[in-house]
Amino acid sequence: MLLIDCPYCGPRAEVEFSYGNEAHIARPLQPEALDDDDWADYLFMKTNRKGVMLERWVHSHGCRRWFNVARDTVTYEILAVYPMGAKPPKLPERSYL
Amino acid sequence: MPEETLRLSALASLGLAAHAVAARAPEQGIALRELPLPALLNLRLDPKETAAAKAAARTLGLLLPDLGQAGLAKELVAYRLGPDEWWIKMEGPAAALETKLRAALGDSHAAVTEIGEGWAQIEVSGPQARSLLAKGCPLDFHPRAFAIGEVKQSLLSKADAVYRLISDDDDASGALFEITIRRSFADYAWRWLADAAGEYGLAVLS
Amino acid sequence: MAQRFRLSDGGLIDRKTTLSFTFEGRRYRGHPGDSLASALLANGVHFVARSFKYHRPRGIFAAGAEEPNALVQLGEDARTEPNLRATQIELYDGLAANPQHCWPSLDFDVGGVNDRLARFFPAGFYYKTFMWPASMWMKYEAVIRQAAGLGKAPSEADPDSYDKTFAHADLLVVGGGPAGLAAALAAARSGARVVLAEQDARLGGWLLSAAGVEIDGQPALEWVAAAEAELQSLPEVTLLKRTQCFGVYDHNFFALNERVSDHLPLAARDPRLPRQRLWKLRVKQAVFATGAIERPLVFRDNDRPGIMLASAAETYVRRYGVKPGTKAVVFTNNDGGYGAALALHRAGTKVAAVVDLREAPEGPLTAAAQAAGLDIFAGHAVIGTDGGKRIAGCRIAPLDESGKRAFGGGTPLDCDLLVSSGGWSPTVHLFAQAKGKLVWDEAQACFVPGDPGRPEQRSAGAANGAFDLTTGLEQGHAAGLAAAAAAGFKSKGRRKPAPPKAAGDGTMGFLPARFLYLVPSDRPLGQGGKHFVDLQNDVAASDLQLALREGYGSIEHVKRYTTTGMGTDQGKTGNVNAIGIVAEQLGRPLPEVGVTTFRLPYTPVTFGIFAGRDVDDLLDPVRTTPMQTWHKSNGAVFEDVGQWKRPWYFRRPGEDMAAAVQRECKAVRDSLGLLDASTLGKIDIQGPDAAVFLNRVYSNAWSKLAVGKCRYGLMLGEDGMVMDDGVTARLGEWHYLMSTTTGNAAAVLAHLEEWLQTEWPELKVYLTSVTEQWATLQLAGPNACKLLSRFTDLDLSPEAFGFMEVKTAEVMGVPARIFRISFTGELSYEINVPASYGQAVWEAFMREGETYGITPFGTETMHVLRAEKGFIIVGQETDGSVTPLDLGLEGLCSKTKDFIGKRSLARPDMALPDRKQLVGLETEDPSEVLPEGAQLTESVPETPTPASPVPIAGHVTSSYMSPNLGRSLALALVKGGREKLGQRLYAPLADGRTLACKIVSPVFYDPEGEKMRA
Amino acid sequence: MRTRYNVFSLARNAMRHHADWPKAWRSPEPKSSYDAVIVGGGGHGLATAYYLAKEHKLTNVAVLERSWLGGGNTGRNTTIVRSNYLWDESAALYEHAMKLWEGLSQDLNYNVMFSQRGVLNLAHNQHDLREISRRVNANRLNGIDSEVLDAKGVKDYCPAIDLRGGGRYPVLGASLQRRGGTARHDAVAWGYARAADALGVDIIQECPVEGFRISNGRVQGVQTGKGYIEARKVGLVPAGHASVLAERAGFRLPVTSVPLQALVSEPVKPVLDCVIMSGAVHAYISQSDKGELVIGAGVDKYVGYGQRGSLPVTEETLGAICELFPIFRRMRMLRNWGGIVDTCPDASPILSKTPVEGLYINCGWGTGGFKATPGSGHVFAHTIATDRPHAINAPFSLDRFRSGYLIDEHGAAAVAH
Repeated sequence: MLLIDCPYCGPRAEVEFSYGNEAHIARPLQPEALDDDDWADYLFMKTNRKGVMLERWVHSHGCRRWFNVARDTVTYEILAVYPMGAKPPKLPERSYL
Repeated sequence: MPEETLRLSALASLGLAAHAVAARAPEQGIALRELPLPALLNLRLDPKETAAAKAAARTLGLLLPDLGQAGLAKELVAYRLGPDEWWIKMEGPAAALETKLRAALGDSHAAVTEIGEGWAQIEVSGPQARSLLAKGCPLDFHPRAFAIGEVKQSLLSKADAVYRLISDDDDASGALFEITIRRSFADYAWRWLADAAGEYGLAVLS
Repeated sequence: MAQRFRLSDGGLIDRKTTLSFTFEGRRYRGHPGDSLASALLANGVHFVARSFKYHRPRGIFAAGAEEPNALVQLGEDARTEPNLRATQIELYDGLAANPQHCWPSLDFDVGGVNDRLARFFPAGFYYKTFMWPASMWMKYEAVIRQAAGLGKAPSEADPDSYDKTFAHADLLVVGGGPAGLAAALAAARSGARVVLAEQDARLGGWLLSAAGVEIDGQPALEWVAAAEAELQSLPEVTLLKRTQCFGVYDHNFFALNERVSDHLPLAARDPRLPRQRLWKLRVKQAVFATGAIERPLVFRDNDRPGIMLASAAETYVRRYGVKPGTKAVVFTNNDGGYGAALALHRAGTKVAAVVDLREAPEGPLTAAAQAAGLDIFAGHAVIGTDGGKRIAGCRIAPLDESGKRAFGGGTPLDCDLLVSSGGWSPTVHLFAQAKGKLVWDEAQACFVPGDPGRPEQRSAGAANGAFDLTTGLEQGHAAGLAAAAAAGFKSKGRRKPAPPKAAGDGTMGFLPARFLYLVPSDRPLGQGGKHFVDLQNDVAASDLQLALREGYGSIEHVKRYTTTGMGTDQGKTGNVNAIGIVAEQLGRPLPEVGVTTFRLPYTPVTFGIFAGRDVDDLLDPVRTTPMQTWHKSNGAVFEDVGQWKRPWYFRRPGEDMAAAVQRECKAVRDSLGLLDASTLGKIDIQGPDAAVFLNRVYSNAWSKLAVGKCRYGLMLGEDGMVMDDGVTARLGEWHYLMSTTTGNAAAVLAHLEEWLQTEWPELKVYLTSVTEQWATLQLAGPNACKLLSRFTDLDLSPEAFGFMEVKTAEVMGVPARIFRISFTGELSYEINVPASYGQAVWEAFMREGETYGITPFGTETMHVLRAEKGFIIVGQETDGSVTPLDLGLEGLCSKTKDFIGKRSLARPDMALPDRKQLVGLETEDPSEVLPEGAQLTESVPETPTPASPVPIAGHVTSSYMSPNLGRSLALALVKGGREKLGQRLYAPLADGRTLACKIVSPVFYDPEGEKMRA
Repeated sequence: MRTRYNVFSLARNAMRHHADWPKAWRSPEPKSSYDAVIVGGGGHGLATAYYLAKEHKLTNVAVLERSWLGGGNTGRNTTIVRSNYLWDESAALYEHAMKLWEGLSQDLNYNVMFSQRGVLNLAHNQHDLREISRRVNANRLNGIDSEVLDAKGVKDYCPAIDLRGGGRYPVLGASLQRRGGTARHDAVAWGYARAADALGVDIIQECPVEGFRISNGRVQGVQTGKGYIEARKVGLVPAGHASVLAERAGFRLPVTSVPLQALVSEPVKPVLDCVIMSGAVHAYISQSDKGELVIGAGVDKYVGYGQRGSLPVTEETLGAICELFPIFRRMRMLRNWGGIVDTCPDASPILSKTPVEGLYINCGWGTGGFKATPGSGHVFAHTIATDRPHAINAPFSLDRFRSGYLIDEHGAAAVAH
């Protein structure tokens, strides 16, 4: 069970959190201006990174705040935690086949 | 005002009074007590909006506590639950304070909501209180990790719960926690705690 | 019966107390401190089990968790437990164990015929046959299934209880042997919170069966006792005996299984205590001091009862005071094996020979054995054994230099015990579970921890390949200090603490050795006799070779094809031998062949501890409303809606469900009903941007809703599918109250918070759940207004309080919010009162409402009434694949603003004419009720169960008998349905009937809404 | 050249101490060029190669496996086979597979131990009952055997179950597909491998694909750990690693790869003679021929390529098993493992052409791909061979995420009202 460092409450057990998949996908400002391919890309397509993934979590059984996490999806090591709206920190590239 | 006697607590159906005692026997490791129906206000504001924060603090008569802390003032306790969220617990009805807070906050972006009816509070005390809570909650209750006056939200098995450590004596009386549970989960939480306390010996306090 | 093989002194058993137990119904005696295995051996019982495949007689092979053979069925009736290792069962008075996997008895087992046919059952034989005729497979399979399995599952519900707990510490030390004790002491003295977990009932590890070992100048066991006492005295140390750390999870999270009561006689078990406990432990640091497991030598017919590991024999002599045989042959490839020879010799067992693969045996124990005058056969091997239900003898022969060939047919030796030692394998399971890299230690021929997967996890002692005691203690001590320091605890005192010091003969590890994974015999492999590698699953070296011959070349393929290492012991003694044999056969270096993946648990773990007390009525919270007590005492039958219990209908004496629902439906339409709607989600929305927010999350428009007004809202996912619906009221300038469906209350709040926090943080809106703040009483029916007026001063006239309006008022003096909204189609008020008053107000309504025949009604009646109105229920008319257009609700999709899901509705396939659309259905026979879930066709299929697909036109989502309409009605989703009003459809049912029906409008009752607006 | 497996060859070889069995498949070095390359040597990939060779006479084919064949989800799943899916499109796909399962051992001459012991999906509340009725009715019209059992019927079919389930989630009924059951997972991979190899397919293990050579929008070949291999048709069957390969080919997929775990108990004598699945309490269970209870757990809900599950999921799953089967509370977990499952937003797979010409993808099976193995391989082979989807897999295109024609098999939506 992961130990996730909530930026507000500190390190807490994974069972207190819910997952929000990939971070930094902005909703198009004018959805109707998008063609079907671009809309499908926004709506469904995922990076699904094997390596360091920038993703969103919410402390659903704690402070109920959303935040971003940089996590290695192979080792599950958490490399950084940062608030919503913040830019991701510089992180080492990790590549797995 | 309507009559208090019309009110039913969330645990009324358990009939706890029938086997409640005044004090825990020494061989019992745990005491549980249903606390009176809480009067609670939910206060939302961004503490960076200093005017609003100051107005709220003035009205409440305390400095808004930091995350994970409870702040005490005359006749009320403020629990910080999130970066922009507090609970205010008080004796007696919350409506008057709600009105005062709203007035003080004026047009600031803030929200004040009465929520006490939706929650129930259970007091867990005794030398085994920490061991008992650890069975259902992933928080670390060790005195090095959870100090008097701290407030943490987490789980009690499958229910959301807010934990506050009120006192912690080294002698045989042990720690005393207040646990706040959603009303419809209170019956479950009580039965869960009572079952888990079985191996320590359980007293139900009046 | 006398314990004929019990030594008169020595060991850690209490000879003053005698315990009585049974095995296969026969009564035996043992002592406290015995395992079931040691007690059986003390009584001369070696033959205790039958093997999985060939049903060969098997004996006690090991003395601990690695035991492959001696599996027994412990206990009886509801408390029976299959497949327990006799070597780990602590003996208690009254223990009853039975052999398993044999019939009619252990001694005479019909399954033993398999052994005679073994040549037809090589690895994987079942893949090659039982295919003809195809129809017979299930019959063959039934026989195979009956022959497989080991013990029997209980056939009654488990009467015991289980516990689980979270725990936290700075350091977990796994293993209470010398290295683990040194680690725990070093760390605990610094003040760190330490958990020490030991699988055994006693601390000490291999010291419990060691001879002539001193630590810090004390006899080893006295040092252990002192260490235990010190650890007990430290307040931040948790000592967990009988506790197996079985799993390593991410982020330093560990799972441990504590056996709390299993070791006690039934009558002595405290009913308040759980049987076992799961510890879910989060630590900052961990030390694995898990010791090592001895490997047997793989020689021909190496599986007979009376053949065991050398270290096991030593343990039985020294720890348990048991002589495991009268005449022993010791077969070893290393110096350590001589420890067993010496122990047996001193216990009075005649050591007929020490057969040593090494050409020139040497080492401290070898020297001691030589000094003791034991017969040593250097450069020799055991090339075969004799005996049936007990080994009777063996043959030994010299080997050539390569070790691949034995000279001659061998010299026979009589014996009733044969012990072997082929080297040691560090118990690296936890390290490997944690993704640590194993490296091959060529000198010691074993996998040892290399690069750790996680720097916070250290290995020490034998688990780390350090087999000599001095190094083990040093490593444990250093690991404990380092772990404590990393967790923020410096050692106290000015002097650098020193590790415990060891002295004595038995402290030097097991080298030197000559490693040989397959001991040759006088016949080619697989041609007579078997070299067993996996004793439990009857996998022989010839099976491994067959797998390779057939191209199953990866070690994982070998494992799966032959099942080696897949038994309940997971190959603890056999796996490295298997890898060695495969490597030799492939001509590749052993580390290149590699290990199979180490998976948790280290040893099998009882299901019950994972559930803990979260079973039966604590499985899942039961959520009830403030009026629950009233419902229960007034005939309510409940329906599960998520975690909630909602009154489904209220049964009067003599009524069935249909009658009750008909009565309730009539009452609401004709006079007055009362529904508990407290479970509907309620979200308080405050802030200057609340209206903007609602505009984005609902498909319909909210800008113009006036204060005091209510509006129905439809909420979509971004994929355009209907997600939820409900009425939202504007309570103030910046203040709204949203209602949600019961099942989606939490999901909707989470959805709203997600958008607010992650996408629109600039919006000034706060959301607060007030679902449970309020009890919601819905008064519905023509007399609703009349009753309500008795409780409030509020002007309820239609002019003062119109449809879709909200008012704040006192009801019975209780502050309330009253919503004039309707889901039933009747005049209706939803009265919200603070939850604690809910039941009092409900009871008052019921009392006063008698005048109008007020009738409490449940969800079923609510469903019928709303279906008459054609109102949808999210989750019934919708299933995550239904759009507002499908429901005919395009009017609720704003053309002028963007909202979540809007763009998705414009995708090309959203407007396909054959999408399923909401319609009403009327059966041709008005008394027939279509079953919900019935599928619809446009023509009558030849049979209700056609052999090939019949086009499906749609399905019935809701269907009821309506007492108000005097006929049945149904809602359905039908392909292109709105264009097909009047068309006939058919519902072919499983019972053979086909019901005909007609597509109609989904609104059956009061289409203009006059009643609810009245 | 190939020894047929049957009781006679077994007996004959027994007399020769099994010394003469030929290899089940060769271990060739890759050629520099193939007509088609299949990336991924699991069940679906091997089946694809087999049907390419058998049905489309495309035998100059290589299967490239990064590790050992059958070592991915094929070797880790709980082996349940059923075809009782809700939507017509899914029903057609899984029933196509079911029909192939029914003759697979004979077709492959390898006993895959397909055992039609029946699959029950339990209903614990009114909503479940409604959904079961809907699905069973749809199944029957789609030519799939399917029936509704009441609670007593469930108990008769599965005596080990406790209908009260501790009282919290009593069993109210179930759907039953009698033709459903289990198969021996490893045997499926090995059987297809042996049969494909016999038809000339090269199975190349330890051969990771590192990239693609694409020019003018068309695939030319694949770069592998064993060098460049030319191929004008490349079928990707990479399961959990679909996104990783798609990224290297320059397109994106709507899949999320999450850890799924499963576990087995120690083996016991027969006690459970059918497959039990419960969505409400999240568990599925059967008993293997060896006697182990085979239990499928839920997924961890985050992207994870770690091939391991977390403890809370195990707790939830075994909690559910203890509830449905109080007699199993004393049984013991022998082994717990994890795999990587690639899930689609609509819980249906992708069997499709891709934006790259000549490159085809088969992925998104989520937790349920094993049951589809023969059907998936069969229609995917058709897609690769003809450059056109088979009628059965046409709806399972990548394009559906653009057009909105999703096939939402999440089953029951959240319970509302």
